[in-house]
Amino acid sequence: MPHEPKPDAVTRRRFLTVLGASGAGTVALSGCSTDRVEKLVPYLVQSEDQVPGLATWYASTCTECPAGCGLHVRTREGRAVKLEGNPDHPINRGKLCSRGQAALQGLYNPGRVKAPRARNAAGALEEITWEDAIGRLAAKLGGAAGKVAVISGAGRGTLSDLLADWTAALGGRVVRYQALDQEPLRAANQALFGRPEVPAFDFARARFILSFGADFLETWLAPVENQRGFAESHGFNGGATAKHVFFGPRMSLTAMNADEWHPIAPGSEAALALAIAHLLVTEHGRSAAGVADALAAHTPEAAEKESGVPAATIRRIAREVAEARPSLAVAGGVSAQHRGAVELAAAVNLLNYVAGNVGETVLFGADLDGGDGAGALDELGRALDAGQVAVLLVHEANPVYTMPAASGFTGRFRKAGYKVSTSSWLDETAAECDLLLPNHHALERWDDARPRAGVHGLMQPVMQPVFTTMNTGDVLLQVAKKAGGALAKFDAPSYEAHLKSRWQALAGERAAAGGFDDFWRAALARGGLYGERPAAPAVSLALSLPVRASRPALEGDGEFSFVPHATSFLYDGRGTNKPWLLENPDPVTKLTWHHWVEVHPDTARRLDVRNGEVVRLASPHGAIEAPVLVFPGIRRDVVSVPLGFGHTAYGEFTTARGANALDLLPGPAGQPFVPYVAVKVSLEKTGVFRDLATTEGNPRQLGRGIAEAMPLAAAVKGLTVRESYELDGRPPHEVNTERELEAIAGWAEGQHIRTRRGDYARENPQWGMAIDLSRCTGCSACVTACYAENNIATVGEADVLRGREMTWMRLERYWEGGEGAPPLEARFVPMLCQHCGNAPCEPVCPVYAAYHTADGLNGQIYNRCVGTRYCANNCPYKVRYFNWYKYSERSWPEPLQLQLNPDVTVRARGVMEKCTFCIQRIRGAQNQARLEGRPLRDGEFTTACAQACPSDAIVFGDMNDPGSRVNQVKRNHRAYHVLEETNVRPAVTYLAKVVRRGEA
Amino acid sequence: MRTLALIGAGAAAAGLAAVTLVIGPSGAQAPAAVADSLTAPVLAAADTAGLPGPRQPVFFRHDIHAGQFKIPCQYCHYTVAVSSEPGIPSLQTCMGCHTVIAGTDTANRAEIKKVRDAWAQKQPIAWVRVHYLARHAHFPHSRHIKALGPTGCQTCHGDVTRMPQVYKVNNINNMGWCVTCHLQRDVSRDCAVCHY
Amino acid sequence: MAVLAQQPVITQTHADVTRDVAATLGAPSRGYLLMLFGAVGLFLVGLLTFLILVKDGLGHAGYNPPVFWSVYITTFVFWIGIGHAGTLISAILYLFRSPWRTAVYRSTEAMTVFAVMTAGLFPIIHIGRQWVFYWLLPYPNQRYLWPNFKSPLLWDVFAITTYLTVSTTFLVYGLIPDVAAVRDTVAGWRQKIYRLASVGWQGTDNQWRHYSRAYLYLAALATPLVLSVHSVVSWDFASAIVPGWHGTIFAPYFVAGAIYSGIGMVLTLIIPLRRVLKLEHMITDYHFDNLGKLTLLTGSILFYAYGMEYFVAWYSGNTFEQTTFWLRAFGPMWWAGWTMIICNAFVSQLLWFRKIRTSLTAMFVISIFINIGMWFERFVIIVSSLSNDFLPWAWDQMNPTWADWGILAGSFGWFGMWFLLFARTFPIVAIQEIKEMIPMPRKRGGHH
Amino acid sequence: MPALPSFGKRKAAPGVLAAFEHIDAATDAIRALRAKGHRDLTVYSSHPNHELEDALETPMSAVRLFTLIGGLTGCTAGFGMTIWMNLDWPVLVGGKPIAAVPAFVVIGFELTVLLGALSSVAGVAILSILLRKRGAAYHPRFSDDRIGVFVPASGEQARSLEELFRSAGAVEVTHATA
Repeated sequence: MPHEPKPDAVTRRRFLTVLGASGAGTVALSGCSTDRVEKLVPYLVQSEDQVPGLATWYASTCTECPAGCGLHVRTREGRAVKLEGNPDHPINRGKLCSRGQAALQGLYNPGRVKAPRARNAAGALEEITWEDAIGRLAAKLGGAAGKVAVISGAGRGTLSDLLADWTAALGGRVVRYQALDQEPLRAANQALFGRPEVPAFDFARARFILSFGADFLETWLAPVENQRGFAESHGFNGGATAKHVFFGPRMSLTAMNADEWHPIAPGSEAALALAIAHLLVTEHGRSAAGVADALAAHTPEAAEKESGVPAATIRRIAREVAEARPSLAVAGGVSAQHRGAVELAAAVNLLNYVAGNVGETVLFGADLDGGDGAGALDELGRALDAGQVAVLLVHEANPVYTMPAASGFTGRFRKAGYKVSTSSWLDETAAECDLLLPNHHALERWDDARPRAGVHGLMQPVMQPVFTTMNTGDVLLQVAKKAGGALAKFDAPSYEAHLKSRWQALAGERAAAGGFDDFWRAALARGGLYGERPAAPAVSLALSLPVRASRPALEGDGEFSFVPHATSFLYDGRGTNKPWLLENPDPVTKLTWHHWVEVHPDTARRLDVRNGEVVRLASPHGAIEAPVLVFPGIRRDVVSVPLGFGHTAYGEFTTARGANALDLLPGPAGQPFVPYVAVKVSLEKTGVFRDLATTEGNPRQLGRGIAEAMPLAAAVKGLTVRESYELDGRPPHEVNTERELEAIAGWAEGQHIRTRRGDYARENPQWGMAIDLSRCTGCSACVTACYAENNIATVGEADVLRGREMTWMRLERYWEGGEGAPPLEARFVPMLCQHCGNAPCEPVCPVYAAYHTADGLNGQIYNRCVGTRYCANNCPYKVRYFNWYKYSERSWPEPLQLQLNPDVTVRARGVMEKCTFCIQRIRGAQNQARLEGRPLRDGEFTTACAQACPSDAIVFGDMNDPGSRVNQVKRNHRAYHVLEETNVRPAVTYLAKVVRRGEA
Repeated sequence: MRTLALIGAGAAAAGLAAVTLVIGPSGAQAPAAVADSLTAPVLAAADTAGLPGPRQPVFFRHDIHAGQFKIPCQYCHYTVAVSSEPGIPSLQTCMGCHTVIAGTDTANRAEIKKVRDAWAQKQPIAWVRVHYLARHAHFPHSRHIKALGPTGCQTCHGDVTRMPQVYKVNNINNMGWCVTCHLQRDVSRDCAVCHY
Repeated sequence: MAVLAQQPVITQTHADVTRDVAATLGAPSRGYLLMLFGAVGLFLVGLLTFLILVKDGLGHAGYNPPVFWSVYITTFVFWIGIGHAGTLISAILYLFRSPWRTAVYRSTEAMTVFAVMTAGLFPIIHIGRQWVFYWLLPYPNQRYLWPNFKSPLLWDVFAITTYLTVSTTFLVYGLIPDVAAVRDTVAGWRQKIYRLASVGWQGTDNQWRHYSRAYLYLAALATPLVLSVHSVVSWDFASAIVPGWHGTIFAPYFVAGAIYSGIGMVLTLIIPLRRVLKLEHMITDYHFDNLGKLTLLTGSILFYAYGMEYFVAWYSGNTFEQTTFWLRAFGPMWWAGWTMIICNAFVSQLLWFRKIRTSLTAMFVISIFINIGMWFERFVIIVSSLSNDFLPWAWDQMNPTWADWGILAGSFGWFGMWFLLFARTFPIVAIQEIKEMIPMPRKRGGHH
Repeated sequence: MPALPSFGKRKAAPGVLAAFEHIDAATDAIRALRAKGHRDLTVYSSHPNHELEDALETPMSAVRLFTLIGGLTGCTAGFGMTIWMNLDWPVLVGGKPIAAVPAFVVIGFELTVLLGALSSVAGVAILSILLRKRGAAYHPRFSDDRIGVFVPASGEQARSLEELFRSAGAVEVTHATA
């Protein structure tokens, strides 16, 4: 009955034996085979900070994007098993996005480079020893003085400094290149304020948020920080809330969370921004030192012509902006990065300046990290053409994939004499290289990060390296030792030592009391050093570029403007090798595992294309094929394709995952950034079909009141959902009549008394949850957290097509309006087991596998389940998931299974599974409290989803404890239960979303 | 609130570096009573075949250590009171005493030598597991020790102090056996207390 | 034949009856053997499919959540339904002293037993961990665990085992005197076998006295049983909250449907059987006429039930019910919905005409329609209701796979195999009851 | 005359065995025999026949007792088992009472029918087969179209019985000897 994944591979066995020592075992399957000889291999020497069976937490820093969030890493028996946000960290404050959490699957990724490799005579990459590898690089460097170049995507930190010095010593140069960089913003600020930097944006203080294409909840700057701030200001908290207006041709996740989405023509953002600025000056008396005449031409009427947004609407928005102080306008992101991106950024910051947001919500001096931009890469390209690069080292960057083919970068890259990659994964760039020096994963190495002024994040090895990799820092030092010469000065014994010496300097600056060791230990414990954000310097306007608002021309004569977008999971494509990020449906489209092209329903009707129909998109620079997704959230004259697919290397999970949208795009061509919105494409049918692996059933609520919402006016009055319906003059959706409710109540009470037997007669907590939909942005971080915490299998595209995904917690995205009158609106509702008091799933189970625990949970006993699936049929919320195949054996290929949480049983084939309210955490906390002889404290633990939620929308706790936070939230007037009329008494309460339509 | 470990390297060692050699606690910490080791029967490794329970790589005598010398269980099974896992003593723990104690007769000298060799070669000893609890049942040792007291081990593992070679006294995978005990002590027998 | 059609059997002597029936047990014809091999073949297909399911898991079958039950449960209910005609005809009509049951009840009873035997396999086939199906039985175990008697599935376990046992008993019990009769006509090893099977039956006055009494009681017990079994099966659905399942009408609706489908299958079986076994003078169109009427009755009840389901859905004002039934007729599975309505509600109405009732060809064709229609009725109720229930986001359609068809085919093979073997081994017509209907000769002549 | 399967020891009793073709002939003979005080007749017929029963004045069968007792046992067992098992390990499902009797009605009913039926059949087996009269002679045609009457007798008495049978219209009379 139980399916132990066979411990065949070596790494696997090594772990099992060590785990044996703890007895915890790694993969605990529901089953009862006990007749097997298992070895217990104890530690030779007991380590002081590991207790078998208990988790050890380490602080670290996330390197999945330049934001540099702080991490807490949960390890068990020497394996990292879960990533959570570091509450002390100023950027993410204990929260973490899906990409950050999925870093674990990067660590244990089967596609990693397992040892140094070099290209042999046959042209294949064969494994070599580290000694050999370092020898080879040292030798090459010997003859390459002055002809060395480095492309590094690493965030700023000790390593990047070392790399810079190291390269400089060789007379070479480092190009710091990051795919989704903020070059336009930096350039614009240079032009406007003479400060070539990316300021910090304070969403929490903004009372009105204008986004001109910036997907700040997905990939723009620090999404987690943005989302925290956004939830603060935009989430309903009794009083007035910030309004969010989004301008952009496509409805991104950010636009879905806007109160108003204006599908404007691509490239017309600047015109709107300037028109609003114009109105602020002319009609709302904002000071306009030196800009009045610059703005004079940009009337709302002009903007209407450009963007298609009625002048009246622009006036209204301008008035609302004027009334709300401070406001915040942001621009950028992939979908707004066109040839006029610099002008756009300038226009928007001008608007911020006029609205008086600079210094309020737009804070300079934060010095956010960024690269040198694609321009620098272009320069390097010329050097490559000239054959001036003998040795080219690529570190934490994948330009071969992230630069458009049309930029010709790959060809130039090949011209380098000797190409070296430190990539941990065999990505496209690494595949081009002659020598691979795989770096430790961020969780395996010593390192630090300096994402912004005052924030120093530390990374420490939380476990033994999974493979025979080496910290690039050590590689540099050892190569230096071997090569000598100019490099001789890098004499630190190890990178760890080098890092410490740098931190000694930091300690010196701060005159740390108690000496360096205390300082160092404190820093490790906190995960770094978090100084205050430096006071924003006053900036003065130095308009040094003509304020232009003309729409940049798009190349090609295709019918549709091509507006690619970056998804919050795949980012620039570095997420595509992680099953969690591929199976967890894209928050916007709810598609999994494969790419798509978004087409407006009307357009689709006109062209007679249907969902899943593969079409060919052709631009002057190339062509790709993708299945159609009929998507209401896009302009009729625009098509959109996600970035991050179409990898040609990068491991087994990325293969056969669609095409690369960049193939349609031109290169930077002189500009310091890649223009993502630059072409028009033609669309033609291929007659081929490819089913879309979507998790969406019917995206309409059919008046069933699943994702409820109420207007701000009603919310402020403190009305209930039902009252707000009447206020709107809309009929409330079907619920029981008063008399029915009475009858039910009386009857239920009678029944309840007769359930008080055995364990149910004792005093027990009653676990419950509350979810505030006015804070939920649908980012799906909770879903990833659930996958990580509960050993949820990823079933793969074929089974998702059969609707067999295992998302214990899923985010349902319902559409409201759209056809005509009410504008299109997206509603998110996280749907998980509601742990009903009168659970319909329980009485139908013939073997009590589904039953009600004494502490109010809807228990699911995997090892008792025989798999009749009756419970799933009878579950009105459809949150029960069945193991149709032996997912436990196939969804964690070596060495991914090392991530499995030893506290959670891995479910065998043929059993039903579902959300347990993270019962392993409940039991763990209860055990601890009992050992310490104290009662459980509210908030001392929470579920994985609640812990991860960047907007703090989820609250978990004991409903029997009158003081508990969950109880307070449940008493909120916006509280309601999904499908209340079924009288199943859910333990999960939702708080209705608060919307601000039209006038506010 | 969680306590944060400081030295990542430490974790590393814990993970797989069973190679870092550190001199363990000195023999002084070990109970000194080496006096009448004749009370426990003298058995050679060869005899173990006749004894119940699986034969172990090293003929470790619980009856001598726990019985005759009355070394408390938790001296070796150091995490049993704090964690769900009892903890198998590291070789270092053995050496804590056996750097000093070499054995009294040829039989146990031979066995102790195995331990010392293992230590010298930095090779942990691979014990054969005796008690294997099905992995869909969660058994927090700590709470049971808390409830039954430091000698509560015997409730499930039998009187180990009289076992030259440990064997399974109770079928710990018989759920009924667990339930009976829970019923007698009037503690919860809710399924989800153990199964999740 | 029409002249004779009003009498149960064409007048003949007791001796003829024995001879004719015994004749059916002669050497098998080629046609028979072909059918038997066919049946065994299908059964093997089903067996193979089942083994694959056990090896890899249920994933091969066409389950698309939220459709967690589909073809297997459909076929389960289908066979249970088939199993209702037998007991109805042999028990209920016995109590009503209906003369026309005599000639057909043995075959229908046999059909019942084998249909229920077939149905009994499905609860095991369809569960995720087939090897622990016995956890559904209340047997003492070291875990101190008992099954959940509040679950309709437990009711099923009891209803079906009871039904299987009782109907088997009923069949075997009725066979004893006939086996004895056969025993006295054959010789050699076959006689030895029949002698054992006849457990010393002699037909003494004393034996008949107890036998007839007990038969009456069995009939009296079987009557409520047959009504209860399909009610219980219907509660698998009615006691769940799924829109389209949760209806008080279900028990009578299912029982009527069961009998309807059962008689359909009876016709499908005995029309050819009658020819093959040369029983034309015992199974006459008098019987088909009556079977036809019964079909018409139950078919009309179904017609009413279908209408009532839609009426209630509309009248309740319950949005979930309304959506479900709207989609049942006009949703993605409209074809299945209409197949069921046409085959059951409409086709059965043809039986108002005596001409059709007494035309074997027509009856056979109709019976095929009934079988198809009733399978689809269960398919529609189960699958289309699950496909779109409370939460729109979770809606999905299922599409059957080879694994579904394999098991379906296997079930027909398994059933056919047993029925064919039975028809060759035991009197397919109740000898002693037929004799009971033929007046004994009198020396003084005339009847009293 | 084929031997019948024998349960236990069985010795043929001497007597007269008459075979009748006509029902009224058989009933005449039976009435005459009963008039002459013969009680332990064994009458064979291929099917139950009211005229024979009338002539023999057969009493009501005792099988019904078995049925009743079986049924009652089943009913009690059904409810008893379900309620006890639920209280033995109380598990709360769907907020329903631990011992939810309405849900157990089905079980109670099914067991009533099951045990009722099985015990009736057991009753028949006991009363008519295990306790049947031994040693009476038999002929295969009795299961076909003849009615048989057997009277244990010997010598003179047997001859007079043969007279009686022949005059009543027996088609065949044979003498069984020990």
